[in-house]
This record gives sequence, structure tokens and C-alpha cells, in this order.
Amino acid sequence: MLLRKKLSREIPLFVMLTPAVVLVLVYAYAPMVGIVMAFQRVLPGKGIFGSPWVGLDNFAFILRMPNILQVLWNTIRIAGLKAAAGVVVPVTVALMLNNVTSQAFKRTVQTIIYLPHFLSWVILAGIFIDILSPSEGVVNHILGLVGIPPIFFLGNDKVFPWTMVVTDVWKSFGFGAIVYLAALTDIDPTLYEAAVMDGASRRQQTRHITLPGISGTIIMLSTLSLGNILNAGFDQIFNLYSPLVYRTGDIIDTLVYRIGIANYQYGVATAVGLFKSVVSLLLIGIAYKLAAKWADYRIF
Amino acid sequence: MSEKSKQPLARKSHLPLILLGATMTGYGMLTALVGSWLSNQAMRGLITASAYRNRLMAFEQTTGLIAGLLFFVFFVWCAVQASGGVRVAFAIGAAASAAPVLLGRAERLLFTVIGLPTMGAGSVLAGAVTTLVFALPMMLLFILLACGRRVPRGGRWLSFASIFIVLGTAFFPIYVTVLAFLLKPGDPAVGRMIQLSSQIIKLRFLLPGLSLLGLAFISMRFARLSLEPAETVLEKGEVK
Amino acid sequence: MNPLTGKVYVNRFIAVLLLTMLLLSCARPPSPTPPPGASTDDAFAKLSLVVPDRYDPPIEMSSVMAVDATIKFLGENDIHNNVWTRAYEQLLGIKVSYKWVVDGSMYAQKLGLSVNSGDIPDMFRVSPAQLHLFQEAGLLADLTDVYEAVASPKTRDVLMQDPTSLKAGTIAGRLWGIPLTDAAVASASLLWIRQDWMDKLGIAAPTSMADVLEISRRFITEDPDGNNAPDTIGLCVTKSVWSAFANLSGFFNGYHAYPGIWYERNGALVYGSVQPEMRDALLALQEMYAQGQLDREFGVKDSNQVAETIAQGKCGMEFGVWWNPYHPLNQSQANYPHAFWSAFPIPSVDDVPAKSQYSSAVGAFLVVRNGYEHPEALLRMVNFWSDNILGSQDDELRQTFLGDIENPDVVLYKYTPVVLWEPNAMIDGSKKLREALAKKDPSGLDLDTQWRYRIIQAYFEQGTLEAWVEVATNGPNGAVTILEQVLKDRGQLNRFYGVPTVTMAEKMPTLQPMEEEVITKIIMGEPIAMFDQFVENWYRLGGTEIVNEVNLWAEQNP
Amino acid sequence: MNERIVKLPFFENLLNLAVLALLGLLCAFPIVHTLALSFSSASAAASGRVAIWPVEFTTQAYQFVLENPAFIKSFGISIARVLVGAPLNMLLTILVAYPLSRSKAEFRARDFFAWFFLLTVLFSGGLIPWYMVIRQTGLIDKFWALIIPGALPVFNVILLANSFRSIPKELEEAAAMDGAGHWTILFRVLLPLSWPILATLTLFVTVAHWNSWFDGLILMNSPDKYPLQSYLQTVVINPDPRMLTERDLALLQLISNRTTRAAQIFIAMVPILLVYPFLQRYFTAGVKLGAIKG
Repeated sequence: MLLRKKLSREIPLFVMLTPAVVLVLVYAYAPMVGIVMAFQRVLPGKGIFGSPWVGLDNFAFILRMPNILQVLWNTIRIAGLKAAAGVVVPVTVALMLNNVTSQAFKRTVQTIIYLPHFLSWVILAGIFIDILSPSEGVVNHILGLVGIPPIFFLGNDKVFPWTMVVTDVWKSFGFGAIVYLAALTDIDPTLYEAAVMDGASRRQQTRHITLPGISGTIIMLSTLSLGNILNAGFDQIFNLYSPLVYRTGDIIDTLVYRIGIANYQYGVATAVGLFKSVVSLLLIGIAYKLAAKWADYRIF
Repeated sequence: MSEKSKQPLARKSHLPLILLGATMTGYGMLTALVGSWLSNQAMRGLITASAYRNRLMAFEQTTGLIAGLLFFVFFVWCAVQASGGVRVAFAIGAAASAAPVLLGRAERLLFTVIGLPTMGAGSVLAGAVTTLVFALPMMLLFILLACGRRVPRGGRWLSFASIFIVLGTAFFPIYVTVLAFLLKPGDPAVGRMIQLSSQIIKLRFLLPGLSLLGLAFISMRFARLSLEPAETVLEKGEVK
Repeated sequence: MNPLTGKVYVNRFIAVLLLTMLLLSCARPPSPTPPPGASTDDAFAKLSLVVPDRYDPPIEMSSVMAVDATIKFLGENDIHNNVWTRAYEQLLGIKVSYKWVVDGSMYAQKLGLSVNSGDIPDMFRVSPAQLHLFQEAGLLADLTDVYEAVASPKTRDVLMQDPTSLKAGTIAGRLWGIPLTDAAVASASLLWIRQDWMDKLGIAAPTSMADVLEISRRFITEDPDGNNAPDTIGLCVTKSVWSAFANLSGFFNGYHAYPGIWYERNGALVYGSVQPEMRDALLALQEMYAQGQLDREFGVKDSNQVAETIAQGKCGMEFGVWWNPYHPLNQSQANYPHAFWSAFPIPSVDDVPAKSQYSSAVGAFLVVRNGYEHPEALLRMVNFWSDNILGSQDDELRQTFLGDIENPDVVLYKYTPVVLWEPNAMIDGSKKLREALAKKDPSGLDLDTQWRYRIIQAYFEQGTLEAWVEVATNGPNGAVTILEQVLKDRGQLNRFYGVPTVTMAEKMPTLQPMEEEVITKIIMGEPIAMFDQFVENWYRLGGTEIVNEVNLWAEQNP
Repeated sequence: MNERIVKLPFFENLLNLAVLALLGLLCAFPIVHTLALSFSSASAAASGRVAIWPVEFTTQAYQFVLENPAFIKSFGISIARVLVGAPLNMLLTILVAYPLSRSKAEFRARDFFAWFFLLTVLFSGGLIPWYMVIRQTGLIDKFWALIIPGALPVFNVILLANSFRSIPKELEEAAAMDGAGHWTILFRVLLPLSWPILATLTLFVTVAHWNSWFDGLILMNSPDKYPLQSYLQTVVINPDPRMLTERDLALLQLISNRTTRAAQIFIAMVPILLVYPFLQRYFTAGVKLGAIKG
């Protein structure tokens, strides 16, 4: 290989990395020492190492919670659906935008669909409760025109998880679409010229050039979204769930919020954080291996 | 004669003007008395606030209607009796007779019938409208009388004074309410003004009524003097 | 004029009205003007202050401060250098320096962080949970002896007025924090009903729960708001059924059930939400919901949404607390000038009079770091406040320390954490106001109560309907008169005011949602057997241990 | 976007435009509703009469938020934070993304560093240790506390590395033939070809610095050092009347938390509405085509 040189060739790379490595060591790895709190009954003022060691009690505390399995299942289901929809919808929208010829229309739609990303869930909760209300909500009104009986989107515990997914995707797909649009520009234009020469239709072009072109980005983003599989959106659910849907709406973060707030259980909160991190690490590791084996694609 | 010759306010008889002044004064006193009696009862807790509101509303609406009609009739009667500028004055004054009718009904009329967009200060606005409906015509009435050259001199001075009486008794309470609730909430100086304005509000019908009675008296005295023999005028060394 | 006595209750204020469109532009609050000429040092000299002893040479004391967006300073004053810091230094000889100042919403979190990272101030404010946590970790100084030695009679009186205050600051018999007092009875539940609707339909005041059910029925069938559309709601409820307004606690109290609190029943403390009396109340609510007297979607509506139905004039009745007219009931009057709410004591379902439930309201404590050389300094600062400022009528003193009339929005007492209010101030103040109204002579009242007198006077003598809020709360037979009855014999105090016990901390985060879930679902139509199942689950999933722990706590803290 | 040689057939294009327009409306309604809310009076907002048009128009909410002198100060801090923080983030992102985009042959330690950075996304020690480390490095209550701790956005690094890797190898080899080192390859070859992704990341970083409020409230020791969004978080009126002065209650008639919060959102959107159209110009595909032919 032409580029193969001795170690000196890699010096500049190390030089490039040093500032970031130092920064990450100080401000990301040093605080990780705090993970030890997951195994302590944290007493204030004692610092990291002064609190008594309680081993796995904090984890047991969580598992002894009567409905912990239901809460876990709720979290995985909601976060999983969100992750899936969080990839599919932005990709489709990016492709649709890609097919638009008039720059002005594309730019305006691109900006507008990105704005919901800024609305906080506190304001959105008010809007969604009005829009999704089964008696005077706009959505049910439209469904009524088509003959579908009104659905209690926020009050029926079977429908609630799906409402969370749809509303979350509505808020975040604009952000995702931008990333995919940027990825679309990486595709080599000459491929399209060749496809046209062979008389490929629009749909064939999309399936054979565009999709493979951004498949790398798709795999990468979906793997990363596995990284917060257990963060099912505390802000959203905390503002929209109610006693009617606790059974399917309660997630780990809302449970920890109730525990933490009551009596400053730092130990328990860190234990839950650690549990989530380990699960995410496993999932990303598996996805990394799968991507390398099937799509022979190195995520990083 | 350089100046126009003075005339009494009413050609034939001053009865309508007297009646108008009397009913206005009577109505003023009645509302003041009943109002403070009811508010004392409520302040001492003898009747509940809602009972207070309902009784006050009922009283205001019934007496308001009667007073409004009487005022209107007497105003028109005075206009008929008078002539020239004075007639126009009383005709304008007749518009004020709508105020007592409005007294108990202003909020409902403004916000439900006319359907004004409701806002933070519903009752203050309604109060202001009722006061305007009474104060504007009455001030015009007194202004016209004050600058009517045919009106006897004493009457002109009394009308001139009455303009400010109406102005004060009508707009001071509104000014105080706006100050107290909006511009300087919690200011003790404004607190004392509320004490004053709740007394003044009781005089808004009473004082104008007395002024009208005063005008009637002046005009009658003038009419009696000018009808008597000419010599009394001569003594003043003025040849009739 | 701002709340010169500044009592936590004293500075709530009537619903303010405004000529929105007309006067909006000129309604700019006066811009703060520089303070009066004399520098504050000789300002202190002019005042007659009770300052028994002073540290000479002055001592250092580090503290921390929570502020909110409404805090304002005059001239070159700021949080580190203002009338209060100068007063402490010159009059008490205590040089107070703030390690950090943060917005109120982040105070608890920032305090937790800085204490856990070893940066502990000498004197600071803590929440009840933090008091227990820091005490257990040995971070707090024992204040029992210092309190006995240094506390002035006025301070003792203020702290003793509400029996639960000092007890809440005591752990294992020793006093660890000076409670920032509040009147517990303020959380007592009352019944608010649209009085103008009752007048229109000719309904008398309710004396029994049957009357309440009848009123609710008539409110939805007889179209009280006169827009001939069946859009009125008999009883408004929020989804978190125990919140400060539109809650259900009052309704259950009518059936002698006391959800969410602990009270004595044949000798032992029991938890209200699992008692048998809850069943009848739930059945009654189920019936009301079935007949459409409740909002069909009350289960998902939070307090903002319910406030919206009140503002739209659709809501006829709600169980809440005494200060509801200030927020959000005033909204209904803002949109419909004739709207008017009246407060009623909780009626009973049988001839045994119903009791309103209420809990101790001590929200924060002042504590001293363990190892600080001058713990008594805190008591001296508290004494300075209660002996000189609390309830003082000296205008000069109030203008120096609390705030002056010229700049109503510059509230000086927000510059110091040492601020205590007399728990009884609300009830006594209201009683004095009613006596003054009867005598029609406001001279004996303090400045704030005098202002309320003027507002009530404006209501009765000038017809400013917006002032109904003050009439409905502090006026003759207003909400506060009901609180007086609650204090006498019509109240059920929550007998547990400690910090969550071990099992409570572990199990409540799951049992609490179960409780709310079962209540909401039964009201919306699930069979009543679900309640019996819930009671059984509650005990099985940790309720029994919680009951034992609470009773154990009760023995240690009589 | 790539040059479209073949346009979509008419019907399909129409459907495409219609669906996109619908999506635009679906997103636009809540935004217009929030804008209308921020210009409406408290009683109108409270009774839900505001749909897409302000009812009882008033700018009191904006006055309440903007009038406070603290607003101008915090606005300045936020601008400084974006102008300093965003370039630093981009620089570090580029410097880390390049080594990670090299093949294993060129940079044997690539996998180790890849996981070194990725783990920081997954594992965090929690709030207390993070605060303690920042305190020990003497950053508490300093402007740099808002910049340095979060200076390396790992998500952006992965995106950029991925984008660098998708650039055809021949370009690098051509430059290497003329004796170009890593630095010249990075700055002469890769960066000029990655404008779209760089523009996207600049936008994300700007938005992140402009809208983050939690670090400002926790790391600063006095409110006059808060960046804009931290200050806006504190501008909320506590509706509990027991805590309010007469002046606050007079204000409560004009504005409520609903209207002030709506106003805050639009102040948060300001940079995006300014920066985004400018950045969109770089989202054109033609850039790569030129390079290959040239």
C-alpha cells in the first residue's frame, strides 16, 4: 500500500487527538469515578469515598419495587418503537425532500419541520391534550368524518404508548431529516448519470443508488439510538401521562423521579443510570458486530 | 339695548324644572341611603355578599327605570316650556335620563347583549359607561345654560359651578378605581382616596338635582321681579 | 405599597382589574428611583431597634441564597451589599457573605451538590428531607441549647403558635433546624360554588352531601350559564386528584374519609386512602360521572386545563383551599363580570359534622453547620427579625427593612434568608379586618389589612365587582371564617409530619400511583370491587410495614 | 442535492409535494398557535380562546421578559458563548473525526480511541462527581464552565468521521502522491468536500449552546452570570398568591406563565431563524462533482 509508512506517519494523528483526549479524560472519565456511588448509601458531605458500602442493595431496592417488570417493559416498548420510527420517518422525509425540484419550497418545508424540535414538552402537553381530546379534539373530529369512533389517545392505556411514539416522532423527525439530507449529498452524482443511461426509473434509482448510498448513515444512527434505548423520553411522558395510563405509561425515569425527589436517593439514581448504561453498551456492541458481519460496514 | 333682554328659564310655569330637580335630588338621596344601608348590612355580615348583590341589583333596576322615565318626561316638558338656547339645553339634557336605567343593567347589556369582548376590568368599564351617559349630557346642559345670554345672571353662575360639580362627582370615583387597581396597587394614599370616592359616588345624582332646583328658584325669582311694576327698575336709575 | 409586614399570607392580594385596551400602554410600573439621601448607616441610628448584644470584633458567617426573577435592587445595592447585610454587620456584628446565589427553582439541587462536594456554608436553608439527611450525616449543629439560651420571647411565641412547627425541626428529641413557620390550616379543604348560578337557579347553601350531589345535577341539567348548550360541568376535578384546587379530598372528607393523610382511629394511626369510608364516596362519584356531571376527560386534564374550563365559565363547583379565588377562580370573573364564587364548609353525608383534612405546612428550616463557632448568631438574626420587624407598625422601620411605597416592586426582605411569618397572622388579621368592617373604621389595622379594607369598601360602595376575591376570602362569612371553624372542631390534622420512613421511601413511589389509578378508574366506571382489591394489594405490597413504622414514629414524636 | 436528470412523473411529484405540504402544516400549527399565545392577554390565554390569531393583543409578555436588565446581560453572555463555544466544538470535532476516519492500517489505535470516546456517551458518573470535577478545575462561576466541559460533542464526531470515510479514497491518494501530510489532506482535501455536513454540525452546535440552560443554572454562582436560556427559565411567575406582592399580582392579570413561556420559546428560536437559511446554502450537492472533474 502506497500510504504504509513507519510509526512516524501516525504522529500527526496523535497530535490531533491530544486536546480532545485530555478534555474527555478530565471532564468525562474523572466524573465516572462517581459510578461507585451506585454501590453506596450516599451520605451528603462524606464525598465519594466516605459513604458506607452497601454492595448491590441499591439494585435490590429497585428490583423489589412491586411493578418494576411492567415499568421495564413499558420503557423498552416505548423506546424501541421510538427508535424504529425515529429512523424510518426522517429517511422517508429526506428522500421526499430530495425529489423536490423547487429550492424555495424545499427550504421552507425543511425549516418548518425542524422548528417543533424547539418546543418544550410543557407547552406541547397543553396543545396535545386539546388536539387529542376525544370529545372536541381536532384529530377525533377528522376521524369522525371518516367514521372512526373517537379514540381516547391520552386516556386509554392500550393506545397511550403509540400516542407517545407518534408525538415524539412529530417533534424530532425534522432534526433527523437534516442529518439524512446532508448524507444524501455524499452520494456520487456520476452513479445517477449511469443509472439514467441504463433507463432506470425513479423508483429503481432510489432503491439501487440513493438507499445504499445512505445506508451507512442509517445503520450508524440506528445503532446510536440503541444507545439510549432505556431513555424513553422523561420530559414527554412526565407532562402527558396520567393515572389512567400509569400501567403502560410509567417508565424507569418517572419511577426514579418519584424515588429521587422523595428523599435524595443519589445511590439509587446512580444505580439505575449504571444499569441503563450497561444495557446500552451490550446492545451497541451486538449492533456493531451485526453491522460488520452482515453489511460489512464499520460503524466507526 | 346692547345685551339681549334676560328671560326666565320657563315661559309659563317653572313646575317642570322644579319637578325635575326634585326627582333627581330624591333619586340621588334614595340610592345613597339604600346603597349605604345595604352595604352596612353586608359589611357587618348580617346578609351574605350575594344577597347584598341581588337586592341592590333589584333596587337599582326598578328605581332606575322609574327615575329614567320621570327624568325624560320632565326634561322634555322643560324643553317645551323653554325657548331658544335653553330649549336646546334641556333637549340635550334629556339624554341623561338613560343613565339611571343603565345603572343595574350595564354589565349584562355591554357584555352579553352587545357582546363586547370581555376583559379584565368588566365592571369598571360598565361603571364608566353609565357615568358617561349621565355626565356628558348634564355638562352640556349646564354649559349651554352658563353661556346663554338670555339666562339670568345668577343662573349662569350656578350653571357654571354645576359643570364642575358634575365633572367631579362623575369622574373622580373612576379615576380612583383605576389608580387603586392598576397604577398604584397597595398605596395607602390611594386607600384614603377610595374612602373619599365612595362618599362622592353617593352625590352624583344628588348635587346636579340641587343645582336644577337652584336654577328653578333663581329663574322664578327673576320672573317675579320682572313682572312687578317698572318703578322698582327705575330706582336703579335705568329706564325700562 | 408592597406587603410591608410581608407576612407569607399578608402579601396575598385581591384580584387586580385593569382597563386593558385603554390604559395598557401607560401601565408601566414606576422605574426604581435612587434610595433617599441619608445613607443607611445613620438610617439605623434613627430607628428604635431592640438589639440586645453585638459581636465585637464582628464574626464571619458564610451562607447561600435563593432568589427569584422578581428581585430588584435600588442604586448600587446588590445581593452581597444591601440594607440587610449592612444591618447584620453594623447592628449584630455578623458579616454575612454568600458563597453562591441561585434561582429558587434550582436551590435544592445546587445545595445538594455543593454540600455533597464538601462546600458547606455556615448557615443555610434546607427542605424537611434535606434536614433529616444532613442531620443523619452529622453535618448539622445541635441548636437545642442555643435556642433555649438565646431565643427571645417573641421568637418563641412565633415558633410555638403552630404546634407542628418546632416538632418538625426536632429529631430524636433534639432541635436541629429553626422552622420557617406557616399556618397548617391554610391547606384545609373547602367547597367553592358559583354563587351567581345558585342565585339564578334559586339554590340554597348546601348543608349535606346530598345537597352537593343535587346542586351538581341541577348545574348540568338547568343550563345555569344561559347559553342553552349542555356544556356546563357540575364538579371540576384535575387528574392529580389531591392538588391544591379542583381536588377530591374535600369530597371524600364529606364521607368521613381522609385520603392521603394519617389520623387516629381506635388508638392507632391509620392511612386514610384505604379506609372503608372511601367506598361510598367512590360510588357517589361513579354515579356523578355516569350522569355526566364530571368532565368526561377529567382523568387527563391537569390544573391548567381545569383552570381553562373555569375561565370559560363552564365549571360550577370545586373542592379546593381558601386562596383559590386569587388563582384561578378570578379567571371566571375576568371573562364573565357576573361570575362570583362563595366558600362553604365541607357538608357531611350524615348528621356527624364533616371535618376538613389539613397537614403541617413547614416547608423549610434554617440550620447551622456542625463545627461553626457561633451557632447562636442564627438565633440573634431570628430575634432581630421577630423583635423588630414582625408585625411592627413603625413606618420608618418598615420602609428601611421591608420596602417603601415609592418603589412597590423593590421588596427588601427578599435579600435575607432569615424571614419568619406568624402562623396566626392570617386568621387574626382577617378577624381584625371583619371587626373594622363592622365598625366601618379601618384606623386600628396594619397597612396591609387596611388596604384590604379599602378594596372591600370599593366592592360594597362603588360596585367594582373585580374586588369579589377579597370579599370571598377575607370578607364577612368569607373562606377564612370557615378556617376558624376548622381550627376549632371541624378539622382533621395529618398526624404524620416526619420525613418518609424506610419502607415508605421504598414503596410509596409505586403505591401512590396505584392509589390514584384505582380512584380515577372507579370514578370512570370500573367496578367497586377494584377498590377492595387495591386495599388488599396496598397492605400486601408494603402497606403493613408502613403502618407499623408510622405508629412507631408516632410514639417517639408525641 | 444531486442533479436530477430525470424528474418525478407528474402524478407522483404532485403527491410528494402534497404530503410534504401537509407535514409542513402539521408542524406549523403548534408554532403559530404558540406565537399567537405569546401575543395574547392572560385571560384570553387562560380561557383557551387563542387559536392561530392573538386575542386581546398585548406585548406585555415580551416586555416582562425583555425589560429586565438581566435580559440584556444574559443575551450578551449567550452570544459570547455561541461565538466561542461553537468554533471550539467544531475544531475539536474535526480534529477527532479525521483520525477516526483513517483505515485500521493507517492508524492502528483507531478502534481503541473510537470506543474511548463512545463510552463517554454511554457512561456518566452522575451530577455530583461532574460538579466536583468542574469545581476542582476551578471553573465554577466562570464563563469557561459553559464552554470547556462539553467541548467535544461525540455524536457530531461520529457523523463527521462517517462522512469523511465516504469521500472517495483516490482524492486522498492523489494528494498523498504530491507529498501531502495528514494535515494538508484534512484541510486541503477532506474539509472542502464536506461543506454540507459541516454546515449541519455548525447548526447543531449553535443550537446546543444557545438553548442549553441546565449547566448555566448549576455552574454559575450568581444570577447575573446566567446565559439567556438559564435566565429565561427563572422568569416564571409562581402562581401561589401567598408568595406574590401586589405588583406581581397586578402583572398576573396581564400575563401568565403560559404567555411568558410562549414568548421564551420564540426568543430561543431567533438564532435558528437567522442562521439556518444562511447555512442551507451549503446543502448543495454540486460541490463534490466539481472536485472530481477539476
